[in-house]
Parts: sequence; structure tokens; C-alpha cells
Amino acid sequence: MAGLEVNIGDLKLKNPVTTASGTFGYGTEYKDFIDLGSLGGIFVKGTTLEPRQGNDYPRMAETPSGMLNSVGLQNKGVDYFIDHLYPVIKEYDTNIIVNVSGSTIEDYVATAEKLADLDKMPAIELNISCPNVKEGGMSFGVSCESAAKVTRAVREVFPKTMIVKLSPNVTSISEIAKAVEGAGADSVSLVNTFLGMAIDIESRRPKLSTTTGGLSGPCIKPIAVRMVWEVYNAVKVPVIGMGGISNWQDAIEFILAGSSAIQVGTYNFIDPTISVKIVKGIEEYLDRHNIASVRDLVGQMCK
Amino acid sequence: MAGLEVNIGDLKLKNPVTTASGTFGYGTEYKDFIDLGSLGGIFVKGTTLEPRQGNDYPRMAETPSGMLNSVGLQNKGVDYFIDHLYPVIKEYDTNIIVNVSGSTIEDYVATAEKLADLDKMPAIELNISCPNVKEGGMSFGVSCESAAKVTRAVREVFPKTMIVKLSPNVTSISEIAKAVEGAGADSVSLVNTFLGMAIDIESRRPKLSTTTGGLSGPCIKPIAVRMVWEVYNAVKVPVIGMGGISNWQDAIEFILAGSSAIQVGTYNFIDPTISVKIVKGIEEYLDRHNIASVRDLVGQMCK
Amino acid sequence: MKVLDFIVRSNEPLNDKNHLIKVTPENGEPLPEMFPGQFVQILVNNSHDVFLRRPVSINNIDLDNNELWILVKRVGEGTEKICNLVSGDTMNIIFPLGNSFSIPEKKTNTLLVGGGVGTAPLLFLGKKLSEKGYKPAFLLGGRTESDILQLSDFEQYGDVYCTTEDGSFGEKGFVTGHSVLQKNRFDFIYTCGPKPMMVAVAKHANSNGIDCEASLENLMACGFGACLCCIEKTVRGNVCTCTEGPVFNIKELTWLD
Amino acid sequence: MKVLDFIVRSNEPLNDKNHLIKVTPENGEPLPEMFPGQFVQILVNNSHDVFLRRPVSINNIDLDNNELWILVKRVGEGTEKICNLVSGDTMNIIFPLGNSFSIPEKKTNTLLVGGGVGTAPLLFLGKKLSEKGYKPAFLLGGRTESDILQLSDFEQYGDVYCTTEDGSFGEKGFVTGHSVLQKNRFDFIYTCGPKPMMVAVAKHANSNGIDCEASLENLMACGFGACLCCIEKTVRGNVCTCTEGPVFNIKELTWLD
Ligand SMILES: Cc1cc2nc3c(=O)[nH]c(=O)nc-3n(C[C@H](O)[C@H](O)[C@H](O)COP(=O)(O)OP(=O)(O)OC[C@H]3O[C@@H](n4cnc5c(N)ncnc54)[C@H](O)[C@@H]3O)c2cc1C
Ligand SMILES: Cc1cc2nc3c(=O)[nH]c(=O)nc-3n(C[C@H](O)[C@H](O)[C@H](O)COP(=O)(O)OP(=O)(O)OC[C@H]3O[C@@H](n4cnc5c(N)ncnc54)[C@H](O)[C@@H]3O)c2cc1C
Ligand SMILES: Cc1cc2nc3c(=O)[nH]c(=O)nc-3n(C[C@H](O)[C@H](O)[C@H](O)COP(=O)(O)O)c2cc1C
Ligand SMILES: Cc1cc2nc3c(=O)[nH]c(=O)nc-3n(C[C@H](O)[C@H](O)[C@H](O)COP(=O)(O)O)c2cc1C
Ligand code: FES
Ligand code: FES
Repeated sequence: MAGLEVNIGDLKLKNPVTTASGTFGYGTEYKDFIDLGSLGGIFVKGTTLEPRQGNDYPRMAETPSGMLNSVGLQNKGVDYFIDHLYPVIKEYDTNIIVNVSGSTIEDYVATAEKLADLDKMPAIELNISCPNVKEGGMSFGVSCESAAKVTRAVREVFPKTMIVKLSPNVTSISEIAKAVEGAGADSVSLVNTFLGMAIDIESRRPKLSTTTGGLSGPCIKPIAVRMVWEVYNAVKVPVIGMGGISNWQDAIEFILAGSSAIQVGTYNFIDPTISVKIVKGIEEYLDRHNIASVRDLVGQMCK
Repeated sequence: MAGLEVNIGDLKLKNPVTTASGTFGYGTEYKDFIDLGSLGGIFVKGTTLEPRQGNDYPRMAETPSGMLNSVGLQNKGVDYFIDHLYPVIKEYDTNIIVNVSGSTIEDYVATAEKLADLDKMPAIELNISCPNVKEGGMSFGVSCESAAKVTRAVREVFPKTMIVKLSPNVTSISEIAKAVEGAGADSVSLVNTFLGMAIDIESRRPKLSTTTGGLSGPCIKPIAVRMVWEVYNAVKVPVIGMGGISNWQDAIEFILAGSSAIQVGTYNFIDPTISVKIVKGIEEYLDRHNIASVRDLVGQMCK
Repeated sequence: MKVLDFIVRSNEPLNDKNHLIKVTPENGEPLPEMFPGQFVQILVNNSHDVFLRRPVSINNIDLDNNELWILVKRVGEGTEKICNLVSGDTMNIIFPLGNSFSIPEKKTNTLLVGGGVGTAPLLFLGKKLSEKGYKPAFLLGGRTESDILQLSDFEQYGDVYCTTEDGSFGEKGFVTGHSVLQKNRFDFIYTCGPKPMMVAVAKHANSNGIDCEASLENLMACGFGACLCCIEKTVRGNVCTCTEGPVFNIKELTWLD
Repeated sequence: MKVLDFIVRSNEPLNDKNHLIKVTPENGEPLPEMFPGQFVQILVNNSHDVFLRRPVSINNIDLDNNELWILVKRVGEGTEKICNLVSGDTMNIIFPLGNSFSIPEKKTNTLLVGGGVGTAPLLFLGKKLSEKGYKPAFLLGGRTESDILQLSDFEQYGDVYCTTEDGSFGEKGFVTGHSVLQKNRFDFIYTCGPKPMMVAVAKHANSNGIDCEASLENLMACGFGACLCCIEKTVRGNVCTCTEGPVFNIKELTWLD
């Protein structure tokens, strides 16, 4: 039986399959469907310093092989998370990684600082790529300077594994990846959603209350795979890949392109058991090809 | 009956429906299927100064709701075009617009110069966004400076309507649009394909001989609509929108987002008659909504 | 919550748009207890265009046959594909989802007001109320006679009043104009249907001091609380329609402002 | 070239993977003249995953019944959906596409060598050669007996030789090892099947000075010359397989280099 363990910085995952922030709630929502302990990790919903109501309804539109969302980081804030959610979810037999979002550098720093004290909270994912908030969010992720700045600031207060989540809405994602690597990121995760839009032609209104929103799902997979490959070839830190993964074959594709671990996002909505199926599929693929460890497959596309 | 005529600079289209470069050959390929005279225009295959063999096989991979291609501007060069293709296609009762590509500014200029002399050749589309050639191509389209530079150079030798085709692989497409507008473009068309990639997990090889290629089809539509909307709000010149249009509803969506005309690309492969169906669908929509002219719909999304 | 393959036992067109489809778990396992107002998320196969599941109310649970009933109206590609299924086809379903209508502790005069396919969850609710020994009344609205669905099923559980916009059946007009609202006294109104209808019903209930619950049909991506797409603005802030709804007491909603 | 809806008249499984499907234009119009080696592009409905059309060879034209025959092997989602069609279903087809096998002017000893579903266009070719009064010979290969398709149809037009890898039918081994290649003299070989097989056949033909045409199955997006995705490297440079092929004289290809 092939080895499935992978490391992201100091973070040890029992297998490379994790679930993407904003698509898996706090894990609890999936407890009825799967054994959460069989996952490598769970990236919980974007968490901010203060509670947020998110954007107005409608927040969702279906698109060809994907969806747009403009949830806008609705969450009850980091204090509520620590007091009410953390005590429950820290009991899960998997890694819980908080996705940290903010409008200002101070927000990110203050939130990360609070999370640093929690044991059983081995890592955070710095979300500098959310397209659905007016201030901050994606704007940090689209320039090397601001991406490096927020990464460096959080690095100073957060000693555990820090993963920085990159925006695909840029000319060169590998430049941004190099900038955050230089600023102390232990890993980069990509991609967040693509900025998109849809219009109802009868009402002539945008389908989302915010006009634009984030595109996710299988439609984005070819672009996401390309970005993972570019970033894998540009940085030394491990890459966590995602974007449209809907089966184990997609997961293998991302691993071959250079992902040390993968996140399953939107497809959890369609098949809430997909993440465990992917764990099984990867294992069988490795066995079938006599590959001793999934680590031996990372970035091993033949050129 | 609603008016369908639109103008792009000095170029008069009988209706806003045109076909995208590289997906419609030289029109001839579709003669059996539709009356080419019922189209607003035909953007013919990317044409370069010298003949090109294009990239190696395989050049195509199917993706969720789309495809990747890496044709790489295979064409017989502008002289062959002028001598052998132009004499045939200039007889079509529609606008023929040549998509001009190159590796250097001198290439673009020399090609445009040769085309400027042809009557019945009212416009060119400057392709500064092809992701499938090693040199030039997309690299011109991803920075404001180089985009402006090539536009300005061609402007000097090409007095007729010059449309500049933008790359979506950028952080801010509206900045590039403003740059080429400032450099003398009469119109901008968008989007070209998104840089993507796919891997065959059994052979572990990229599905395209070039590793990466251009993603097109319905999958990209939400991003393309958003970019059209952004550019429409940033420039004064007319915008020609495309990216995944597969029916008249999609065409209306692009028009509402700010497209004065639209191009139908990949979907021609699936339904070679789709362009004329779209002309009819737009006309019926306008009549049903009592809109006198399609021009009254451009950019009229309600906010 | 579970995700399970179901087999289509029957698919009966009720009119040109609406189908009553009865399904049973493929593996034969007994259906768990479910409550009126709850819904299911259906995976649509064999479609180019449908990516997300489609939410559909539980119309009835037939314990004797271990069948779940759904009533589906063709409005687009997803519901079209569901309506085209034939006996023996399978359908992957996540169920049961959402909260449910509240069943009063004591005998209460209830009125169940539905419009179009919005009557779907009211049949199951009527059955439960009737099992409790309360005799519910039903007020069903449609554009024309054929829009009134499952009439004889409703009649098993209580009096049925109808309105049609063209007057072809029952009283002419909208549900909120029906004379029964003036003649009879109701203590609890449940409603499901097009939003303008539900808002009108809610206003009637509110101004007559009648308790009222409405079942919402917000756009959903997941259906089980994971995506936060389906929110409704309430007096408590934004809440998920799929977990804290689809049934809301109208006092919680901001419709009456 | 035309794009037209066809009706499935029959769908006959030939073994666990391969189906013979007969279709006729829905509007009843007579099929135009078509030539062996040409292919059609089929639109796949009811699929989540299939975006592009699927190219399939013309297996036969039955003028009496105005039917087009195709032989389809399930290899993925697209061919799966095509094989699942039943009588009465429709199928949108672009046809006829591509060039065709050349028919010798004078009587010639021809051998038609096919592997697996690659035998599909050879039946139509065999029929045409036989109509011309030439008696073609066929050499069909497969892994095992059940891979040999449409044997009795082929036998109508000429002698049929077979190989199977497991020896369950005909001679054991690959087509290029069949004794008929040594025993009989052929002046023209046509081949269609897996590329390694065609390359071996081409090499045999070339070293024995036999004229040879091969039918290629390059990946295609459009099928009618518009996308330039299907190119094959030839002595003339890159050419489109869909318009200048799928049939190539092996001398034009770079396989023998
Ligand atoms: C809790 C709940 C219970 C429901 N119960 C039933 C039921 O019992 N029977 C029934 O026929 N329908 C029910 N619906 C509505 C049903 O989900 C939609 O009609 C269906 O999703 C439309 O899918 P489509 O692909 O056919 O149409 P689409 O092509 O997706 O859309 C057609 C039209 O329907 C609207 N629509 C799309 N998705 C939804 C959605 N999730 N909710 C509401 N409207 C939508 C679109 O805005 C559009 O105007 C329910 C919805 C919810 C949220
Ligand atoms: C001119 C021509 C004639 C053909 N004639 C026949 C025929 O008569 N009968 C028949 O069964 N098949 C024929 N094929 C092959 C057939 O087109 C493919 O098997 C089919 O497209 C696969 O689609 P899929 O969705 O089932 O498989 P996919 O899931 O798309 O792919 C499964 C496998 O098939 C390969 N494949 C996919 N598309 C093609 C393609 N266009 N050409 C070749 N291989 C492909 C893939 O690389 C993959 O390995 C022909 C192909 C061409 C180009
Ligand atoms: C409804 C929804 C909410 C999301 N919320 C967040 C979030 O809070 N923080 C974040 O970093 N990414 C968020 N994302 C992005 C996903 O984590 C992921 O990056 C993206 O969806 C691409 O992966 P996928 O195609 O597999 O979904 C969200 C995505 C969706 C669909
Ligand atoms: C096979 C193929 C070849 C293309 N060749 C060209 C080209 O030569 N020049 C160009 O500007 N765009 C080219 N494009 C891009 C299209 O013109 C269009 O911008 C893109 O496909 C997006 O539109 P669509 O999604 O409707 O196809 C090509 C696209 C495809 C699919
Ligand atoms: S539909 Fe996903 S949270 Fe309600
Ligand atoms: S498949 Fe498009 S040119 Fe041949």
C-alpha cells in the first residue's frame, strides 16, 4: 500500500486530500456524509477579525461547468470561532486550518495572532485573494508588493505553518508566489476563484447582487492546473493545488502538475462524499502504478 | 423589425454577429452550412508575415465545457493570403477582417501595410494575445507599454479600422484597453483564449505538444462577460465581445455587458450554423422587447 | 442527512408542466422519519448544462411502499431532465434537508395556502396535521383549472378551496381574495408558492393577527449549510434558507417592512 | 457537407464494446453520394462531459433503406452515450467529411487490413471495390474471437483472413504475421486501426513495393477544416486530417522515417 502522507511546512497531512475554504463550512456540515478523520485536512470558512454579514442575496449563479458566488466572507468573527467553533472541531481527527481574511494588514495580523495561541491549530491559510469583498481581499493578492507586505506582517506574529492563498486574477501568478515565498510563506495554495459575472437577459440585471463574483468548478480546471505548474516551477515551498477538482483523476492531474496536496471545493456541493472517494482513488492509482509514496508523484509530469 | 446595424469605427456591420479568428477558417469552410452574407463579418485566421507551420500534434484537448488548443498560428503568410485567398473571399457579401499576428513589431507593421492596400478589406484585428506562439503573440498583450507600442506602430501604416484583440491573461484588462485606445485603436475585441493546460494521467504527459494552450468555450464565458463590462466602462471606443458564446442568449448577455458586436468562436465547431441562429435570436429578442435598434442595448445592464 | 440512489417507481404527468414522481431507495433501506417542509437535493444526470443539484420539496412519504413523492414543475433544463425520468431510472438524492413547518401543540384551525407547484410540501403537511387529529383547510391557487394539482389527495385531509385567475375553477382571482378568508377563522396559516403570493398571504395574516409560516425557494448551491449562498435577510441577520429554513415564521422575515 | 438530424433505426451490440447503429435522415431526404473512408461528426446529447462532436467512420450506406451505418466502440463518455441510443432517438450529424480511399482504375489485387473497430470503413470500401468487379481480400485482427466484427458482411465481398492475439480465431498473432501476406500477391493495401498496427502494415507494404493507404484517427475539434487541430505531419508539411485525410498514402506520411 502506497504512502499517502505529505508535509506542508511543519504540517503533517495523513493524505494529500483536503477541502477548500468556504465550501466545507466547519466540517460539521459533512459529518453525516463522511468520516472527517479520513481527510488530510479541512480548510474552514474565511474568518475575519470582526463578524461579517456578507453580501446581499442573490449570491450564486450557475454557469457552464461551474458557479459564481459572492458570499463575501460571511462569518461570525475570530472570537466567536475561538469560543464556540474551535472547541468542537478541534476534536476531529484531522488538521483544521483556518482561512484568515481581512480588509487591512492590521486585521490579518490581529486575527492570526489570536489563532496562534490555539493548540491543535497547526496552520493558517492567508486569503489574499477573495474577490467578493469591497476592501482588501483580492487587492492584496494582485500585486507583489502588497502580497509580500501582508505575508511579512503576519509572519511576525504567526510561528506555525503559514499558507498563502493566491489569486488567479493576475498576469503572472508565479511572480506573486515568489514574492510571498520571499516574505516567509511556508506554502502557497492556488487558485482562489476567478472574477466573473453573469447577466439575466430578461430582467437585464446582474445575477449576483454584487454584479461580479468568484467563478469556481470544473470550468476553471485547465487554467488552475497551468498556474499550479507555473508556480511549482517558480518556488521551493510546497504548492497546494485546487480549482475544479471533481474526481481522483483531477487530483492526480494537479499532483503531477506540482501540488503536494490538493483542495476539493465546489464539487463537495454536488457530491458531499467526493473527498473520501478521491483519497481512495489516489491510493489505488499509486498502487496500480507501483508508486511508493504520493510524494514521488508531485510535479512528475513528463515533459 | 428592429435595426441590427452597428458601426465599429468606420466599419459598418449589417448585424452584430461575427465569427472569431481561428474558428471560422476563411469562411469557405462554412459555405455549405450557412449563407455567409447573413453575417455581420468574418474574422479570418491569424495571418503572419511569413508562412507558419504551427505547433506539433496534438494541438487539442477537450475540457469541461470547453477546449484547449495550441494551433500556433498555422497559416500560409500574408502574401499567400493576398494572392490566393483574398480574391475568393472578397466576393462574400460580408466584412472580411484579417487577424494580424506577429513575433515582432516590424512583423505586425509589414503585414498590416500589405493589407492596407486591399479594397474590400475595411479593417484588421491586431492579435496581441495569442498564447500559442513562442515569441511575440501574447507577450505584447500583457503589458500596457508593449500593447500601446505595437498599436501605435501599426496605426501609422494602417488608416482603416483597427481593432486590437486583448488577452484575458492579465491583472487589469481595462488598463490594457485604455493603453491601446490611447495608442489609436478604433475598437478593442476581447477575449482571446486563457492560458491553460491538461495532463493525461496515464502517460503523465501534457495533452498538448506545447504543454500549455488556449482555453475557449462556454467555460470562460463568465470571466469574459466580466472583462467586457470592465472594458466597456473604461474606454470610449466600441468593444467587440466574445468568449464562450453558444446561443443568442449569450450574445445578448455580451451586448448588455457592453459589446457593440460579438464574435462566435469555438461553438462554430459544435454547430456550424450557430452564427445565423444567433442573428435571428437577437432580432426576435429586440422585437419582443420593443427595442428599436441593437445599439440601444449595448451596455444597458441595469445596475 | 444522507446521500443515496433512488429508483423511480412511477412518473405521472399531472398536467403539461407538472409531474408527480415516486421514488424509493435502491438498496431497499427504510426511509428515515421526515417532516413536512423538508426538501431533498437531486442530482441531474445526462445534462450538458446542469451543474448543481436541484432542490425539491418532499410532497409525501408513503411508508407502506417506502416511497418518497416529489412534485416537479418543468421550468428549465434541470427540472426537464427530472420530469423525463421513467420507471426504473435512478436518481441520486441528498435528504432530508432543512427545517419543517411547526405543528401546533393543541388543535388549531390551520389554513394551508399554496400556489402552483408551491402546493407540493403542503400535501405532506396536511397529512401530518390530519394524523394529529386537526382538520386542516387548504386554499390552492393557479392560473387556470389544470394548475390545481393533487386535488383529490388534498380532499382526503380537509376542505379544499380554490382560486383560478381565469375563473375556470373555484373562485376567480388570487388566493388572498378568496371568501373563505373572510368567512372562516384561522389561527395558523402556512404558505408556499410564488413570492408575491406569499408576501400577500403574509400581509393578510399579519394584519389579522394570524400566525404564519412561509416556505422559501432561495437559490441554493449545496442545500446543507456549507456554501452560504441561500441566505435570507431576517431580523436575526442573514441566515441560511437551507438549514434554518426553508420554513420561516413571517415575523422573522423582512417582508413586511 | 450538411448538418442534419438522423433517427436511429436500430442499434445492435456486436460484442460487449461495439455497436452497429443504423440511422436515417429524420426529414426523409435521400442520402447524398458518399465514399468509403469518409466520416461523420456526431453531436453527443445528454452528457455532462462531452463538449465536442465525435468523429466516426461511415461503415456502410444502405441506399435501399436510406440508411447510414456506423460501428462504434465504447471507449469513453461520448461513445458510451452514442452506444446507448435506442431506436427512435435522434442524432445530429455533420456529413460527409474528409477524403476517401482511392479506388484503382484497373482491376487490382487489394487487401484491406483492419484492427478492432478500425475495420469500420473497410466494409464500405470492400463493398465499393466489389461493386467495381474487383474481389478484395480482407485481413481482420483482434485480441480475441469476439473482436472480429461483421465477419459475414465482409464475406459477401471477398475472402476474409483473420488473426487473433490469443489464437481463438484465425491465425494466432498480429495481422502482419498472417501467412496470406506471404502466400498471395497484393498490389494495393488499405489499412485502418490502431496506429502501431497501421505502421507495421505500412512498413510491410513499403518494403514489398505495395501501394498503401492508411486511414488516420487524429483528434479533431471541428472535422471540416476550420480549427487546424487535427494536423498530420506529411512530406508537404502539416495538413488537416479532416479535409486532406483521413486517408493518406503512406508515402505522404512521415511514419516510415
Ligand atoms: C427548498 C426548495 C424547494 C423547492 N421545491 C420544489 C418543488 O417541490 N417542485 C418544484 O418543481 N420546484 C421546487 N423548487 C424550485 C426548483 O428547485 C427550481 O425550479 C429548479 O431548481 C429549477 O431548475 P431548472 O434547471 O429546471 O431551471 P433553471 O434553468 O436553473 O432556471 C429556470 C428558472 O428557475 C429559477 N431557479 C433556478 N434554480 C432555482 C432554485 N434553486 N430555487 C428557485 N428557483 C430557481 C431560475 O432563476 C430561472 O428563472 C424548490 C426550490 C427550493 C429552494
Ligand atoms: C476520422 C475518424 C474516424 C473514426 N471512426 C471511428 C469509428 O468508426 N468507430 C469508432 O468507434 N471510433 C472511431 N473513431 C474514434 C472515435 O472518434 C473516438 O473513439 C471517440 O471520439 C472517443 O470519444 P469518447 O468520448 O468515447 O472518449 P474520450 O473520453 O474522449 O476518450 C477516450 C479515449 O479515446 C481517445 N480519443 C478521444 N477522441 C478521439 C478522437 N477524435 N480520435 C481518436 N481518439 C480519440 C482519447 O485520447 C482517449 O484515450 C474515429 C476517429 C476519427 C478521427
Ligand atoms: C461558495 C464559495 C465560498 C468560498 N469562500 C471562500 C473563503 O471564504 N475563503 C477562501 O479563501 N476561498 C473561498 N472560496 C474559494 C474556494 O476555496 C476555492 O479556492 C475555489 O472555489 C476553487 O476551487 P473549486 O473550483 O474546487 O471550488 C469559496 C468558494 C465558493 C464556491
Ligand atoms: C482552434 C482555435 C484557434 C484560434 N486561433 C486564433 C487566431 O488565429 N487568432 C486569434 O486572435 N484568436 C484565435 N483564437 C481565439 C478565438 O478567436 C477566440 O478569441 C476564443 O476562442 C474565445 O472565444 P470562444 O470561447 O467563443 O471560442 C482561436 C481559438 C481556437 C479555439
Ligand atoms: S444552499 Fe449552501 S448554505 Fe444553503
Ligand atoms: S478537425 Fe478542425 S481542421 Fe480538422
